[in-house]
Amino acid sequence: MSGYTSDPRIRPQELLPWIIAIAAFFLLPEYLSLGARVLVYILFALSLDLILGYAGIITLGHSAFFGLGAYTAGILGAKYGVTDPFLQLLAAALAAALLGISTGAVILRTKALTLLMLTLAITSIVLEIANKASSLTGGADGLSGVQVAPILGLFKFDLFGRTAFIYCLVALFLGWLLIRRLLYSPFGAMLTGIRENTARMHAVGAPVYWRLVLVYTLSATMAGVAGALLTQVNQFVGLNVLGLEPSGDLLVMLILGGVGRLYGAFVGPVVYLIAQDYLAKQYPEYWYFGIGVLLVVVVLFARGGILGLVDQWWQALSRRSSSARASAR
Amino acid sequence: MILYVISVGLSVTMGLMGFINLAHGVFAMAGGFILSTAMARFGLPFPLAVLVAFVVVSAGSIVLERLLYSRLYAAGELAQVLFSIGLILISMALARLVYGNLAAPVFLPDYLRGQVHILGRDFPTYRVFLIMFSALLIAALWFGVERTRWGAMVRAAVDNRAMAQSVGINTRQLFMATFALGSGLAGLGGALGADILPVQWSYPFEHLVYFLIVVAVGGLGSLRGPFVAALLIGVADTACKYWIPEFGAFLIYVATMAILLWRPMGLFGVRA
Amino acid sequence: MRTIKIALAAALALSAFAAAAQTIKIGFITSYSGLNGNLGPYMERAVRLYIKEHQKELPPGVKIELITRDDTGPNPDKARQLAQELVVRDKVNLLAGVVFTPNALAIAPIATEAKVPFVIMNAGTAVITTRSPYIVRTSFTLWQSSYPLGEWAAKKFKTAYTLVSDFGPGHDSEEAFGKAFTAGGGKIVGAVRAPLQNPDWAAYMQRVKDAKPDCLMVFIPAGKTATAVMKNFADLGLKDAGIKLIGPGDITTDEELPNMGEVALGVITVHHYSAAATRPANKQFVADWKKEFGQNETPNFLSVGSWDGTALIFEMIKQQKGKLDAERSIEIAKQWRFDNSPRGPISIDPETRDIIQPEYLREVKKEGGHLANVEIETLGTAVKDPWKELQKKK
Amino acid sequence: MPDALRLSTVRAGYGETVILEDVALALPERGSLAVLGRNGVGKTTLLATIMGHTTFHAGAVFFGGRQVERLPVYERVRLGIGYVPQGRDIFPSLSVEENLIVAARPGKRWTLERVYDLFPRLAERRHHRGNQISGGEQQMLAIGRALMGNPALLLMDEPLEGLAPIIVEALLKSLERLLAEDELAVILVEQHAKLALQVTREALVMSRGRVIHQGASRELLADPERLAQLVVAQ
Amino acid sequence: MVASALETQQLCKSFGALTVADHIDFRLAPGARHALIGPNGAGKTTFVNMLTGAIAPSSGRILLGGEDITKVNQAARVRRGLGRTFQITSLFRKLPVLDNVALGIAERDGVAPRMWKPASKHKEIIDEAAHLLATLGLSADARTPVQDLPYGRQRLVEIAIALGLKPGVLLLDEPAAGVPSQDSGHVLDVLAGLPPDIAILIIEHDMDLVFRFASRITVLVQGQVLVEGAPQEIAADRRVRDVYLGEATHA
Repeated sequence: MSGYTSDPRIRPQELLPWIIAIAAFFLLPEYLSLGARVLVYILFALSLDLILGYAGIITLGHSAFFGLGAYTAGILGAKYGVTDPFLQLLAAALAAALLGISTGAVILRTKALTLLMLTLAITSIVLEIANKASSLTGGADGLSGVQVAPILGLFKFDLFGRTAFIYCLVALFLGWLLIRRLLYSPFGAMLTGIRENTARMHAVGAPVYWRLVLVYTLSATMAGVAGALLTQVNQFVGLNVLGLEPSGDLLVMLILGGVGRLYGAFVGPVVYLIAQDYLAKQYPEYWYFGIGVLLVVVVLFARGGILGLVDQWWQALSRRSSSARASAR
Repeated sequence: MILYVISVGLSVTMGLMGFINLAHGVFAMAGGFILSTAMARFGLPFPLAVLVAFVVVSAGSIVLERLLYSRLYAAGELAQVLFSIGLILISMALARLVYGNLAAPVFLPDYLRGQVHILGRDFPTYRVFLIMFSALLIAALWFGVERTRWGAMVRAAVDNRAMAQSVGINTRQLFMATFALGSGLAGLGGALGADILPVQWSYPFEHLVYFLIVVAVGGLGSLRGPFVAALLIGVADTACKYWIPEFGAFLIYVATMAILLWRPMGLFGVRA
Repeated sequence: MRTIKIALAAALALSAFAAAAQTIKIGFITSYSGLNGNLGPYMERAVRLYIKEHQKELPPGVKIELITRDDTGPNPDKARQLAQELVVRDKVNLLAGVVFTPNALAIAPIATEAKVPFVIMNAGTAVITTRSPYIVRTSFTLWQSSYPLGEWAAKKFKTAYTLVSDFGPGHDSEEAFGKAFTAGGGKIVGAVRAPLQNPDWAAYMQRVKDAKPDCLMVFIPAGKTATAVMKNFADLGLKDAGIKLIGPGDITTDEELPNMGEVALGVITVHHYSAAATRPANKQFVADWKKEFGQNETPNFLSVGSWDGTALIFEMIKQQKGKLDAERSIEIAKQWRFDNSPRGPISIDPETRDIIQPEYLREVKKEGGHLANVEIETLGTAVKDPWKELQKKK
Repeated sequence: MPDALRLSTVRAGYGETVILEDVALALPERGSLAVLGRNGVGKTTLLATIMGHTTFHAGAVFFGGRQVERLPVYERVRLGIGYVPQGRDIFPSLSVEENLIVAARPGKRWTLERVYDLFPRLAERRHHRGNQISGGEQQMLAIGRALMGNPALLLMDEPLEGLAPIIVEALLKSLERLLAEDELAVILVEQHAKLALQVTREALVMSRGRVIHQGASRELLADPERLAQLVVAQ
Repeated sequence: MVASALETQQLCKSFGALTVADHIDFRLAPGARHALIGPNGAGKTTFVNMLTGAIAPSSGRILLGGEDITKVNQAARVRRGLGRTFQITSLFRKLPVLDNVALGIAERDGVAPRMWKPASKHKEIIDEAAHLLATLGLSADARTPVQDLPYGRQRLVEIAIALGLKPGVLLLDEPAAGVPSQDSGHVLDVLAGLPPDIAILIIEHDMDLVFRFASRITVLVQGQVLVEGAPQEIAADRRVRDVYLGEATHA
């Protein structure tokens, strides 16, 4: 929990994901393209966690920003010869931010199912636009031939996904730093306040609605960057980055990992995508059965997601050890 | 039009019970498969098979309700969403395992095929039948909900659950029955609609958005809301596809957005 | 940079080594799950069936290992990741499969970069084969069926209406048919693109009915959507109004015919394959299929594309005695002729690496109590992709 | 004659929060009890606990000789407890008549006709929706609804709250008639202490979740100073 | 004449047929210690909600420091110096006490939208919050999550948050409701120690507390002002007594 009384210093266990990622780079060189994909989704999930977990905005339309970012980068690289990866990222971020602020300002006065449907409608409309504007987006065939110049003029995206992995890892690391910083700032504390007790935030004079629009825009920007990363890694954009499915998948990943705990956004995509990848290789026609069971089990037995469960165990463990200590005395 | 019958069922469960049941399409799919099996394997006539679909799906839903759903009434909406998505995935895999890849074949009896001549134009018989049937169903539901003691009890339970208990209503049992009815309606819709919306294992996911739109636009906690919404969206969608087919796919979403921004609680929504 | 180059070289060396070990690894990517997950199995079964029946023809000691992967539908980034893994981790000698065009397009650069031949067994957008010199297609292009359909229709009908799904293949089909139909003197009186996920077709059918064309050309993705279209076509009385329903063979896929029922009778399509074709090779193919997978199962055009694709792979292996070299494999493909395909004699166009095949005019008729696409005329015995031909003329 | 209702050492509240502490009371059949006390002392919680709407921590509740504290709410209603909640809680989307019908339980004494006879205003308004009638009418409806269940015990939570004097008058008359004619025990929670004392036989004063006084209503009514001290200034 | 700190003119509110505020004229003087009492259903909560902007009046005006704020939204009223506590504790339950207070102070200071420097490095906010907690005797609980505090202390946090906003006018909605008797004295001490320049309106049932704290009392009955006056006057007023004991309605 972030706030005025929490220590913003990075705790040792927070380095764990990065150690694992770097270890994976050296130990599992064959899985790097899956790894890069996972990293992109973690960033995407982080952006969702910011609004869902910290500001309490429920959405099925986050893919609108992801997809817009992906297409912005893709169109620049394929049609306009803007091949610099950082320029592409920047443009994607801007485009997503613009969409975020304009849609957020309209829909954030609503709540629950209504908000869910509005976000869904928006991403569906964006999807239809992408499909219709096939001269720009390639329509359902996808946008191929996206040119991405070597990063810093040095590192070309290679077949093994090494560059992609490191590139995504660095992007994710920066995104994580940023979000972490944000969450520990007064702004983050304020967000927690809104989620915990919106009425109370009104009563201390916070312009809640505008703050929500702001955080929604920030989150959209980040999702846009994640989308652009996916484009750059694949040098291809397909319509599947938009619409209900990616939004739903993302939501599932995040809830699976644990909402509103920062690292839920790390655990969820890792578990989901790796489970999917593994199951799909074993049972290509029925793998989603396993995912379904996983979801139901999580809902019934681990309400706070996987990290919630870990927390419970941890607490039970420390209770037992403290009571053991107490009885020893 | 068949979406309406299915969605009315959803508005019963979701609206009355406040459970975000994304897995509603599962029951519709089950209805379609049961119909197909009843007709193909057991040679039941169409009307009987439809009835069987309704009954079996209702009964099955009670089991699910007791085992799973009832544990989640008090859970947050996120948990409900996640749970019902899980259920969708499981049911899709099972349906595929049992019924294979193809859509369930459904053949209408001859008397429902062809066209009827009304006011100098031809209309497909089955569609006319469906519209009439839905209208009858709605009328029956409306009567049931607005004019019977059972309906009054359901509405009372929706209005104020604690108070409903305080006048001696067993809300748990009532909700179970309501859930069964809602699911049964979905099964009925799936069965009746199988000719138009082919029933295949991917069904619950494919049509999810439509169900949600109908319920959201209609408004939670209302029975006529989803009906009106389904009609409105259905007619508008059809008209739009007829007049300006280039924008066919946009319309439904644009309309949804417009209505929800105009009336955030839906057309007839009562619950905040 | 240097390390990467070294790694790349090492990987290539490894893949060469793998070939020497006499096990040919085929990375097979198709769609098993998602909304179109029913399509993948039609492809995989054909591949497995071919391997099973022809295993003994392989050079001694050579074995084939089929590594299957699920791309979950039109999901190019997933497809690309899988292809990448297949190449890098599993060190496959060949890539194959793919239902959807975007997935094929996303994999193309990998085939190029890794120098791995990529046999496309379904995805039918014309442009695909131009995206990598390592791509060979054994399926079809939509132009191949829709263009001759247009030519044929122009001789029979004066006006036509087109209704296609609003995505790449739909656009291809609409354009190909339109070009041929108008070139032949016909007139397109209306063209509609419907959303890919469209539950109800009544509105479109009413629109068509009101336009009173002589024929309606439809292209929608294979599967149950086609059934819905047929039913709507009949329900709204277009059939009775004398409008002829025509289209590329995708709309009357063999396995869906039983579901369509009577409403499909009389539908005219042009396609390269019908399970009902009476060629001996096809009869054998269908009989083997039923024997292997059950009497109610029928192969379809996805199956035949995969069957022939596997035949091509066998040819590559046989000619190189189990040691596959990418460049050589492609050369072999370019020279490949296969007279014994279930769809009739086919070959690969050495210029485009795309398939050359016969196209048949078929009508849905009842045969022995079952509906079938009965071939009534051969429109061309060696049809090249008309799109590429037109591009050349420009 | 057994007590209609008996509570012994009841501890209850909402969730972990305990509001009632060690509450005991006994009410004979056809008895009437006024529960007095300032806002927030646990009067409403007491009624809610008898109904089963609270978290029951300890103690026992006997109704008609049966132990009921673990029974679900609707079972208690079926055994014969009627509830007129604070704020009336009329079902807004039901008509006046439907509000009565949903509560109907088999029994000889109370029917639609008799309720309409007791509250003629409701008969006039029978087809209006629950949210379309005035506060006083809602209060009548809430009482009528409780009676439709043919209760042996009626719990009334501030039935006079927010009503115009003339309606209070009418309601009190009905209430007195009810107590005189019907075989009914009543617990009346009321802020208007004197009114409550006038219509009841016994009274109980609560403070901070405990019973601080119990006795005959008449005695308290006769001792305004003690009443003021107990109820107002406590 | 000094402008009133808070004033209502002919304030009305009705829900359908039910009128819950009936032309209320009310004036809160600067620095006042004013109490609003009345039986249940008298419309006190509605009145407070109109003052804070949670609900809109049907007609009439509300003035804060002489300015019309009838149309100003809740948050903006707070920024103009109208603080409040809630009748039912409304806190950030999972957050530590210090954060509860600091969130408000940060809003007041305009620090809240800052995104970079960690919240815990904003010493000025934390110091102010800590100081405030110290004056209310809450220092020991600063790092305890609110939900782990006894209810009486939670009520103090409620007050602390409002004070952190440095309001010119403070509405205390039943500050002692639900506080066990042994702690209510402490609440009273805190109230007595509030800065004299803040105008305070207290809504309370605990007559003890009202009579000890307020220098002026308004009695609200059925949406109307029944009487207003000094505590002795109110105590002596027969009508007030009757309202509470149940005779007024017979009159």
